[in-house]
Formats: sequence, structure tokens, C-alpha cells
Amino acid sequence: MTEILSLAGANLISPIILSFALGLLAALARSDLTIPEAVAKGMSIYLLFSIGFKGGVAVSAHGIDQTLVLALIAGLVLSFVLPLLAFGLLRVMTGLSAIDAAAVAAHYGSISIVTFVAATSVLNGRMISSEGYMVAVAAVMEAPAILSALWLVARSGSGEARMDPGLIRELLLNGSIVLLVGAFFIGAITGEKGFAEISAFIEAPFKGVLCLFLLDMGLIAGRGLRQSRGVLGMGAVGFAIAMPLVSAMIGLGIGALIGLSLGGVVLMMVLCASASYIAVPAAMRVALPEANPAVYLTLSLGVTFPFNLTLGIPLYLAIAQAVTGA
Amino acid sequence: MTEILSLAGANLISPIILSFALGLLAALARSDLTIPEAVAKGMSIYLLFSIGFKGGVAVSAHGIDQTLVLALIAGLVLSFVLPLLAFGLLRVMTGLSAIDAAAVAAHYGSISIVTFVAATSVLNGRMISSEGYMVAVAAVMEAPAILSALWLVARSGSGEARMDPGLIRELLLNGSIVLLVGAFFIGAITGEKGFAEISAFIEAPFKGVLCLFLLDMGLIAGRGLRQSRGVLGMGAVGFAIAMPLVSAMIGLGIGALIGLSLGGVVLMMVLCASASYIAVPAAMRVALPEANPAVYLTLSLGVTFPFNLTLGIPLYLAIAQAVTGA
Amino acid sequence: MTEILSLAGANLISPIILSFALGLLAALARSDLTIPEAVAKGMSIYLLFSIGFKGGVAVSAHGIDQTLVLALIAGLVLSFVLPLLAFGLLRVMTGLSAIDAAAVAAHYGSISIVTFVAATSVLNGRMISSEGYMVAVAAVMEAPAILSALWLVARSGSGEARMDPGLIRELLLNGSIVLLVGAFFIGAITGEKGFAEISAFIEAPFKGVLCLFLLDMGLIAGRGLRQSRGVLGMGAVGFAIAMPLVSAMIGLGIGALIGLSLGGVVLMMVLCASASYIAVPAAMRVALPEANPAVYLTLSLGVTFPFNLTLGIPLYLAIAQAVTGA
Amino acid sequence: MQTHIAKRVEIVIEAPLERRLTDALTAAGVTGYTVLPVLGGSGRSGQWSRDGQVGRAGMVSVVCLIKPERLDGLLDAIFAVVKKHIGVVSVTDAHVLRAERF
Amino acid sequence: MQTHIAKRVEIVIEAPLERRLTDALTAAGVTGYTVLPVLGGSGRSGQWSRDGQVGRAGMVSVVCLIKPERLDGLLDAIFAVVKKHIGVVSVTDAHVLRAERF
Amino acid sequence: MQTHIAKRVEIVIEAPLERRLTDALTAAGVTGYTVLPVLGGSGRSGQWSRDGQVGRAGMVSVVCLIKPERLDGLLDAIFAVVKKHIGVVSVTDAHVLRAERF
Ligand SMILES: Nc1ncnc2c1ncn2[C@@H]1O[C@H](COP(=O)(O)O)[C@@H](O)[C@H]1O
Ligand SMILES: Nc1ncnc2c1ncn2[C@@H]1O[C@H](COP(=O)(O)O)[C@@H](O)[C@H]1O
Ligand SMILES: Nc1ncnc2c1ncn2[C@@H]1O[C@H](COP(=O)(O)O)[C@@H](O)[C@H]1O
Ligand code: NA
Ligand code: NA
Ligand code: NA
Repeated sequence: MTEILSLAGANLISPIILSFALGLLAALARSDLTIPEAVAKGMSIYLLFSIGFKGGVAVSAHGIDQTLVLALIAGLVLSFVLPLLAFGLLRVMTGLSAIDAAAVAAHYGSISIVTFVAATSVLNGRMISSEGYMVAVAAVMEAPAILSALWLVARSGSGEARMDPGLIRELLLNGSIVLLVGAFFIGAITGEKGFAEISAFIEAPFKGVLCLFLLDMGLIAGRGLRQSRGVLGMGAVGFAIAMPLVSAMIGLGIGALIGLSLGGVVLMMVLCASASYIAVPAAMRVALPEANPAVYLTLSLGVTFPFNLTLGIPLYLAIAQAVTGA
Repeated sequence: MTEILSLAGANLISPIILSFALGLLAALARSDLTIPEAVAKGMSIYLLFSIGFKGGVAVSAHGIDQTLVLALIAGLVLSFVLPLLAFGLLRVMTGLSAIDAAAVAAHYGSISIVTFVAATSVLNGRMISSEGYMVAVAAVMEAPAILSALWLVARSGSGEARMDPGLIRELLLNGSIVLLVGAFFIGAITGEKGFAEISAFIEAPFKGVLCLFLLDMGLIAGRGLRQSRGVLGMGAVGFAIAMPLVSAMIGLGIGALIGLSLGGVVLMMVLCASASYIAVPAAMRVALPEANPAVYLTLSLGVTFPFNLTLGIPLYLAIAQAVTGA
Repeated sequence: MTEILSLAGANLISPIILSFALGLLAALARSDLTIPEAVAKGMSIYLLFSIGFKGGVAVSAHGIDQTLVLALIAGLVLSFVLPLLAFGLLRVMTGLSAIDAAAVAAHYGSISIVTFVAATSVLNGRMISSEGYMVAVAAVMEAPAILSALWLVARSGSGEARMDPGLIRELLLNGSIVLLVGAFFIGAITGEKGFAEISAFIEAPFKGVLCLFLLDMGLIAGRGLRQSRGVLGMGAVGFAIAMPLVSAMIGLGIGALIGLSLGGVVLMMVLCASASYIAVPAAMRVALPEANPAVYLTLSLGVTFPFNLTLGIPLYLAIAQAVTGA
Repeated sequence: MQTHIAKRVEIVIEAPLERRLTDALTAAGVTGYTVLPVLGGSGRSGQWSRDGQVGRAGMVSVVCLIKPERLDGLLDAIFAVVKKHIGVVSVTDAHVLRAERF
Repeated sequence: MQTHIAKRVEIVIEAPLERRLTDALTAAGVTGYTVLPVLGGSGRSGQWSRDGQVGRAGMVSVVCLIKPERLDGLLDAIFAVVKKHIGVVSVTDAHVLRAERF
Repeated sequence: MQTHIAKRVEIVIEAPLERRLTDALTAAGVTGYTVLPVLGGSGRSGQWSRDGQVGRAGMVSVVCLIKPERLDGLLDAIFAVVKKHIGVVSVTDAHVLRAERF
């Protein structure tokens, strides 16, 4: 326990977390500090390209693990199933309507790539290696949760989910999925040689860019929290802490079961525990326009994201270490 | 021949080419992946500044070659003359109107700085040095082709080219020319000492930035191809492959004649073979508004650019090696 | 004297200064070279974050100097007092109205963080260390001058300064102050360990980014000068050279008095001598809309900024060395 | 200069719906439209700003000049897209040059 | 499609005043507004462009659709903010869908 | 609030022609104009988007408020610039505050 706390403490005073905190505080204090949209998008493109590429390089170096296919299938299934769990919890813990609950559930079945990146950073800092293909698992888990959520709405009969033919294509060919998977393949094809060519770009400045990106996330989360004050009850906030914990345990079980390494198990836990705030919100605006964005954005970006970033990741790591005995 | 193929093969699986391919595929598959305009412009400013600066540093290190003036004059003349060749080929090979043919010709007389940069990358990878002032030659070749094209239109009597007094100044003081030449002089003045100060910025991440920039080029080329499907006949596409080959041979002859090194000859071939898709299109919108942008953009960015990037550069290098016996 | 000149000469041919000159010339020649707003803002965020962070790291390494509090108080007082001096000089040297004079005075009491950064670069190049907390002094000096200027207007009875309750909060929570101070604290908390994590981002490419940023400053200054030709008399231009010299001497005295190191004294001189052109202009548009932006922007960005960048910094360094005998 | 009467329809809509809206416009026979960026705004669903956003967040403004007789069909097409969504639609009388384009 | 008459008010104002203007609009009972970016322009105070700017420089365009009867109060509120500042205010007759929103 | 009648002229034009257009406006005696960015659009010359572009590509929207009596001269000046180019010109009746500015 003290070890977990000291781990969490060490994590808390990294430049990455403190940058997020700075953004959060600046927004709550109503500073006019902002990062231009184009710069924020540019940084997210950089992060997706780097993380995908590095995953691919790792796969090319270590070969395709026998668990690769299992991990992909597990990710797919989890992304379909976790929303059902989230929906159930929300109906019990909160008074959200079926539509709002389904929209929130879609976010928690999907993943947050920045949380994934932050976890990779922590693992690297502790010299814990992980399977390179976990970024492919991340890509696979982005979209399915949205379909589960739409199915939940249809089943509950409480509104028609807008499921036009274009939506599925949009989900699958979503820019961030394409970039992540594409960079993964580029990394896998060009391998260590390709990595050597561009590592001064995708590796060296990575953590620094992540700091500025998290500053921006903090600003957005802070502005969201300020505007949605009073929208959420204690039940909803409780859900946003309980859900990642429960999901992480499920991820732990599945990860251990399919034989991932310690690092891989932690990343699987983080994928399960994290909630989307980029791809899914846009999809919800198209497919479930009646759902209230203030609810799902505040829970995902305002509560779960900082929770995972600060306490969640070190906790998942500690638990995984205890369980796998590594 | 097998050597050329293996060279081309090695070139094809570099992160740079694969990034272009990723963009192309994403656009053809209608993914919503996009790079913000400001980020794309920022990257192009970075690339122009870096390449210009490095050229200047090389000149300051190796002194001014006796062939410098010859190379500049050759570039100038080629940029004026190549459009005439292109125009002739187009009138023979395609059914394009005189105006469209002239607009296309202007693109092929001018140059593509990104193709030039990619060629420099390939040369560096093979440890082949080249004259630093070739970037100055590139700058000199940007604009003259436009004047030739306007003269072709005037001569053919098929429409009035809009040649207002502001146009020449705009062409000469075009942002990319000013930046390239300005950075060249800064590099030449500050030399190795200046390079040491900023090489962590302009050298180390260069290839990585080039990857993301080519991703963007791929996206734009792919979207252009998708929209202009059916606009172009086989003759036009044939021109877009034949023209760079013919131009490269002319560049080879001239480059060898004025005594450039192997690397310099290859770069001269690439300058001749490449077609503009940034400066010239904007000038055409002003000076030849009746010309159809879909035609010249598709040929230049959709056919010739990928051709040079993938097959052209290794081919020109192999030919130059065979001819110069290096 | 010859030493000062050779120092200035060496300074003048650095890539940083030449980039500024390139921007200036391009704008005066009416080139269409521009840097997108989002990219310029992104670079300024990067520079503020880096400089703040590095200052904090320096403080964490060297401990809190006993002069820290004195330096902060000195900065605060100077920022309040320098506008009074500037206002007096302006009323004597120029025919500017009280309102225009007060607006200009606000700029000269505040600081230019880019001039500060350039000075740090020069010091680093000469291996002269300085107190890390000088960035905190810079932050403290950003806003007070504005209040002095408003008081000057109110006292002169020549117009009502718009001092609504929101303004003070806006000044204190201004994005650049928050970012600079926030990054300073992150650096101070994470120390050398944090620095090691992100130095490849905030240290290695720093000078290169500064070049592109100064290119942009040159473009803006050049466009401003071109448009405001004829707005300013010789008196105003004389003020824009005299004021930094006088302020630097005051900074020298105060800096030596409170016991700053040679580097610290030079930075204090530079803070006093430099004039704001980002935070203060925006505040003036809100608080003193009748003041003419062409006047204060041209003086601050078009005259004083290049003066400090080229001649001022080496001069202040030489004087400080002569006076402190270092 | 000869001008022709027309209607200027302006639709402020969430960015994720942009393609659906422009597809609907095209299907309704519109010959052209222009998309303008939006920095931020406020409405019944609260205040928002584009700053720092990463996804396809925010809104866009789509402006469409049409012949007056097309207005009714067009509004129906627009309404089918926006009806469940936040956003506003306004119509102004206008005159255009080069009527053959509309 | 049923439309309702409205006024479209467009205010081009310096960016540092944006918050003050939107606060004034809200205080005047406006139910919504949209902020558009401006690239550059020209007026009595000269020409300017957004390119390369770093601070909260430049201008924005704030568009506000309102019920006609609110116009007078609104213009007073706007004028209180813009009177000493550069910028322009224009009003156009418009029709809107979904009148209940305004 | 006292308002004055005016015309609001909106010109969507290719970005490389922006300076020529604004020069023509100035030559025609216009006292001001505002340039808005355009994200993309569609017309007879096909669909386009600003995303990822590097050159002076794309279009801009130039808005110009003028006294009604200036309209004819202005439209002639505009037409001289845009006639061979893609783009659209529309005119709306408007009211402005502070007529002395126009
Ligand atoms: N009255 C209005 N005038 C102008 N824009 C509006 C108005 N009402 C809403 N909007 C725009 O439409 C968006 C969504 O509005 P709403 O559906 O009311 O939340 C807002 O964020 C504004 O950008
Ligand atoms: N007649 C006009 N039509 C459109 N926009 C204008 C006009 N006059 C001024 N503006 C805009 O308002 C800004 C400030 O104008 P001014 O107060 O005249 O300097 C200009 O930069 C333009 O963006
Ligand atoms: N009917 C229209 N309404 C609004 N904008 C239009 C319209 N037609 C054309 N445009 C704009 O003008 C540009 C060029 O149109 P065109 O000359 O028809 O190709 C398009 O890309 C649109 O941005
Ligand atoms: Na999840
Ligand atoms: Na060429
Ligand atoms: Na100062």
C-alpha cells in the first residue's frame, strides 16, 4: 500500500501530470490561456503517429507474439461488452435517462489514447517492456462500443438511434484509427531501420509534446467542469471512478488469461479503464443527438481522465505487479 | 537493371514513402483524416527553412564552386525552356486545349521542392554528397516557367493571359522563394557555427517532419484523384510519366556538361523532372483562370509527384551513376 | 569600445538575428511570406513553456537565492515606475497626446519576453550563468505598467480610462503570465529529473524555434513599419532608442544593488529596456481604445525590439561587465 | 450591373454533421455552398469554443445562395438533417451577380 | 416549411473585447450568438491581417439572430460596448426556422 | 438607436485574388471591408476543402458594407476582378450603426 502511494506520488510530480494540472487550474481560474485548435490537432497527429509507429517497430523487432490475435479479439469483445456493464452501473448508480446512460456507456467501452500513451510513459520510466501490438488493440477498441450503445438505445425503446449507412464507415475510417493503424504498419514494415531514421522526431521530443498536449487537455477539462457545474450528481461522479476500477480488473483478468507480459497487462487494464473523449463524442453527436454532451464529456474528460492519469495508472501497475508476481 | 529495382525497392519501404502511401490510401478510402491547414503550412515553412539553411551552410563549408553561376544559369534557362517542350508533348499526346496545355506546361517547367528534399534524403542515405547551392538553383527555377506559359497562351491567341504588373513581383517575392533564398543566405553567412546552434532543430527531426508532410501530400493527392476521376485521358497520364523522364535526361546532360558532382547531377535531374503544385497553381488561378485546376493539379500532384517519389528518384540516381561512372 | 562592437558584430550574424532581418526585409519588400497565426501562437506557447520550465529547474538546482524576493519586488516597483519616466520623456521629446503617451509608456514599463529569451541565448553562448528566477521577475513585470498608464490618463484628465472589474483579473491571469509562471513551478517541482525527461523537447530545438519565431516577428514589424510610415516623428523614434538605454541603466543600478550575478544584472537590464508588444497592446485596446495602435506598436515592435535585439543586448552585457568588473 | 433576386440561407450546424448536410443540399439540387469556420458560440445547449479542441468538435456555418423558388424544397431538406440537432437556420433576401450560376 | 421573421445582427469587433460584447448580449437577453473568425480587413484605422499574430490581436465577427422586437434593446447594449472602439455593426432582415429558439 | 440603410456585399473569391479584389474595392472608394476565412465549398468547379493545403489555395469571403448609392460603382469594380474567376457575389439590404463610417 505505501508502495502504491509512493508510486502514485512519484507519478504525480512528473512534468506530464503537472502540465495537466496547470491547464486545469488555469481554466478553473478563468485565465484566457488557450492552445489554438490547429496546434492541438497537430500535436494529436504527432502523438498518434509516434505511438503507432513505435508499436509497429516493437512488433517487427520481437516478432508476432502468439497472443497477438488473442489480444485483438479480447479488445474487440471488451469494447462491445464493457458498455453493457457501464449501462447497468449507470442505471443503478445514477438517474440518467436511458439515452444519456447509453451515450456515457459508449465512452467507457472505447478508449483514451492519451491515457494509453501516459501509461506507456510510466512503463518506460520503470523499464517495463510491453507488447508493441497493444496499440493495435487500442485501435480495435475505439469503435465497437458505439454500436453497443446504439443497440442499448434501440432495445430500451427510448428514442431512435440514428444509424445511417455512412456512420459505420465513418467509425471504421475515423482519422485517428487510420493514422494509428497506418503508422503501426509503417513501423512494422520499416522496423528498426525506419525507427533509426526518424527517432529524433518521434522519440526524443515525445514526452515534451505530451506535456503541452496534456496542458491543453487540462484546459478543456477545466472549462468543461466549470460550465457543467451542477449538471452531475454524486452518483455520476462515483460511476466515473468506479467504472475504471472495475474495468481495469476485468482487463487484468483477461490480460493475464491470454498471457500478456506485465507491461501488456497494465496497458490492457488502462485501455479498459480509460474513456474516449475525442472519437466517441463526435459519433454521439451524429448518432444520439438527444444525449447531453455536458454529461458524457464531463464524466470522461473531467473525472475519469484525471483519475486514471494521476491515481489510476500507478494503481493498475501496482495491482498487476502484485497479481503477476513480477 | 536488377540493381535499379533493388534500389527502388529499398526506397519504397522508407517511412517517407510509406507515409505518402498512407495518406493516399486514407483519402481514397474516404477517411476523414486531415491535417489542419496551419500545421501543413507550418511544416512547409520548416522544410523550406531547413533545406535552404543547410544548402547555405554547405556552400560556406565548401566554398563557392566555379560551377555555381553555370548551374544557376542552367536552371533559369531550363525553367524557361522545359514548358515549351511540355507544351509540345501535350499537344501531341493529349487533346487538352492550348490554355490547359500551357497551364500544365508551367507546372512542369517549375519544380517541386518536396521532391527535391526527398531526393536529398535518398542521397544522404547513400552517403552521396551534392552541391549545397542546388537549393539556390531550385529557387531560381520556381518562377520563369510561368512566364513561358503565358507567352505560349499569348502566341496561340487562344485567350488573354492576365499579366498585370503585380504578378511578376508576386512571382519573384513569392513566400517560398523568399524563405528558401533567405535561409540559404543565413546558412551561408553563419556557416558551421550557425548550423551547430540550430542543428537539433533543422537537422535531427527533419525526416520525421517530412513523413508527416508527405502524409498530408498523400491526403491531398488522394482527394484530388478521387474528385477528378474521369477528367484525364490515358494520354495525359502518359505525359505525366514521360515528361519527367525526358526532363530528367535533359537535366542529366546539362548537369554533366557544367560539371556537377554525381549528387548535383541527380538533384538537377530531379528539379527538371519534378512539377510544381504549390506556387504555380496559385499563379495560374490569377493569370490563367480559364485553365482547369483539376487537370494540372491531378497530373502534377496525383501522377508525377508519386512517380518521382517512388520510382523516379532511384531511377535517376541509377542512371546518373551509370553515366558518370561513379 | 572595439570590444563592444565586436561583441555586437558577433551577435549580429547569429541565425536568430538574421532570421529577424529576413522577416523584416521580406515584409518591407512586400513578399507574401506569412506564418499562420496558429503556428505563431504555438511557437510562443513553446517558448514560454520552455523558458519558464528551465528557470524553475535552475531554481531547484541552485536553491532559492536570498535575493529572490528582492528581485521580485524590484521588478514590481520598476514596472510601476518606468511608465512614469517614459511618460515624462514622451511629453518632452514628442508631441504625442497624453493618451497616446500613456499607452506607449505602458509598453515600456512592461517587458518583451522574446527579448529576454534572446538575451538568455546570448548569455548561454558566452557561458555566463544567471539566476533562474529571473523568468519569475519577467512575469511579475508584465502587468503593473498598465495600471500606471491608466493612472496617468486619469490624472491628466484627458479621457476616461476604461477600468472595468474584469480587466485586473484579465491582466493577472493573462495566458502568457499563467504559462510562464506555471511552467516555472513545474520546473521547480520536477527539477533536474523532470528536465532530463523533456530536455530533448524544451532545450535541443529551442534556438531553432526561436529563429522561426523571430522570422515572424520580423514580418510583423516590417508590415507595421510599412503601414505606419509617416505616423512617427523623429522625436518618437529617438524616444524608442533613448528609453531602453535609460531603463537599462536603472536596471543595472538596481540589479547590482540587490546583488544579482553578472547574468542576472544583464537580464534585469534587458527586462527594463524591453517593451511589450503582445500583452499590453491587447490590454490597451480594451482600456484605452482612443490611443492609436500604430504609434505604440511601431515604437515597441518596429524600433525598440530590433534595437535591443541587435545592439542593445551586447551593449548591456558589455556595460554590465565593465561595471561589475566580471 | 444586372443583379438577380436570390435567397441566402445560412445554417450553423455541428461539424460532425457537415457532410450529411452538404449531401442533403446537393440532393436537393443546390448548385453550390460555402462552408465557414466558427470560433465559438452560445445557445440553449450552452457556450462552447473551438480553442484547443482535437476531434471534429465545434460547429461550422454553411452559406447557400439559391433561386427563390428553390427555397421551400431546400428548407425541407435542411430541416430533415438538423431537426434533432443543435444549430440555427436563417434566410435572407439577397441579390446575386451572374444568375446563371444558381 | 414555416419560417419566422427575425433580425440578423452582425458585429465586427476587436478580439480583446469579445467577452465583453458577449456578456453584454447575454445581459440584454439574447438567447444565442455565433462567433466567426476574421482574417483581416480595412477601415478608418487602417489595414490589418491576422497572419503571424501572437496575442489576442485582430477582430472577430459576432452574429446574433433575434426576434425583431428585441432589436432596439440589443443595439443599445451593443453600442455601449463598441462606441469607443473600432468595428462595425450591421442589421439585416431575416427569417428563421424554429422560432421557439430565439 | 439610430440606424442607416446600407448594402452588405459579400464576395466569395479565390485567395490568390484577394489583394486584387481589395485593391479594386479601395479604388472604388470603399471605406472598409472584412475578410473571413472559408473552410471549403462546392460549386460548378467542384468541391474543395482548405484542409492540409499549403499554398495560397482556397477561397476567402470579403464582406463590404457600403452606402446604397455606391453599390453600382462597386459592383462594376468587383465584376472586373471576378468575371473570369470562380466565386459568387451577393448583395443584401442592411442597416448600420454609425453611418459616418461608410
Ligand atoms: N440566436 C442565435 N444567433 C446566432 N447563433 C445562434 C443563436 N442561437 C444559437 N446559435 C448558434 O447555434 C449553436 C447551437 O445553438 P443551440 O442549439 O441553441 O444550443 C450555438 O452555439 C450558436 O453558435
Ligand atoms: N465598410 C465596411 N465593411 C465591412 N467591414 C468594415 C467596414 N469598415 C470597417 N470594417 C471592419 O471593421 C474594422 C475596423 O474598422 P474601422 O473602425 O473603420 O477601422 C476593419 O478592419 C474591418 O474589418
Ligand atoms: N450557390 C452558392 N452558394 C454559396 N456559395 C457558392 C455557391 N456557388 C458557389 N459558391 C462558392 O463559390 C465557390 C466557387 O464556385 P464556382 O465558381 O461555382 O465553382 C464554391 O467553392 C463555393 O465556395
Ligand atoms: Na475503456
Ligand atoms: Na520541372
Ligand atoms: Na521594460
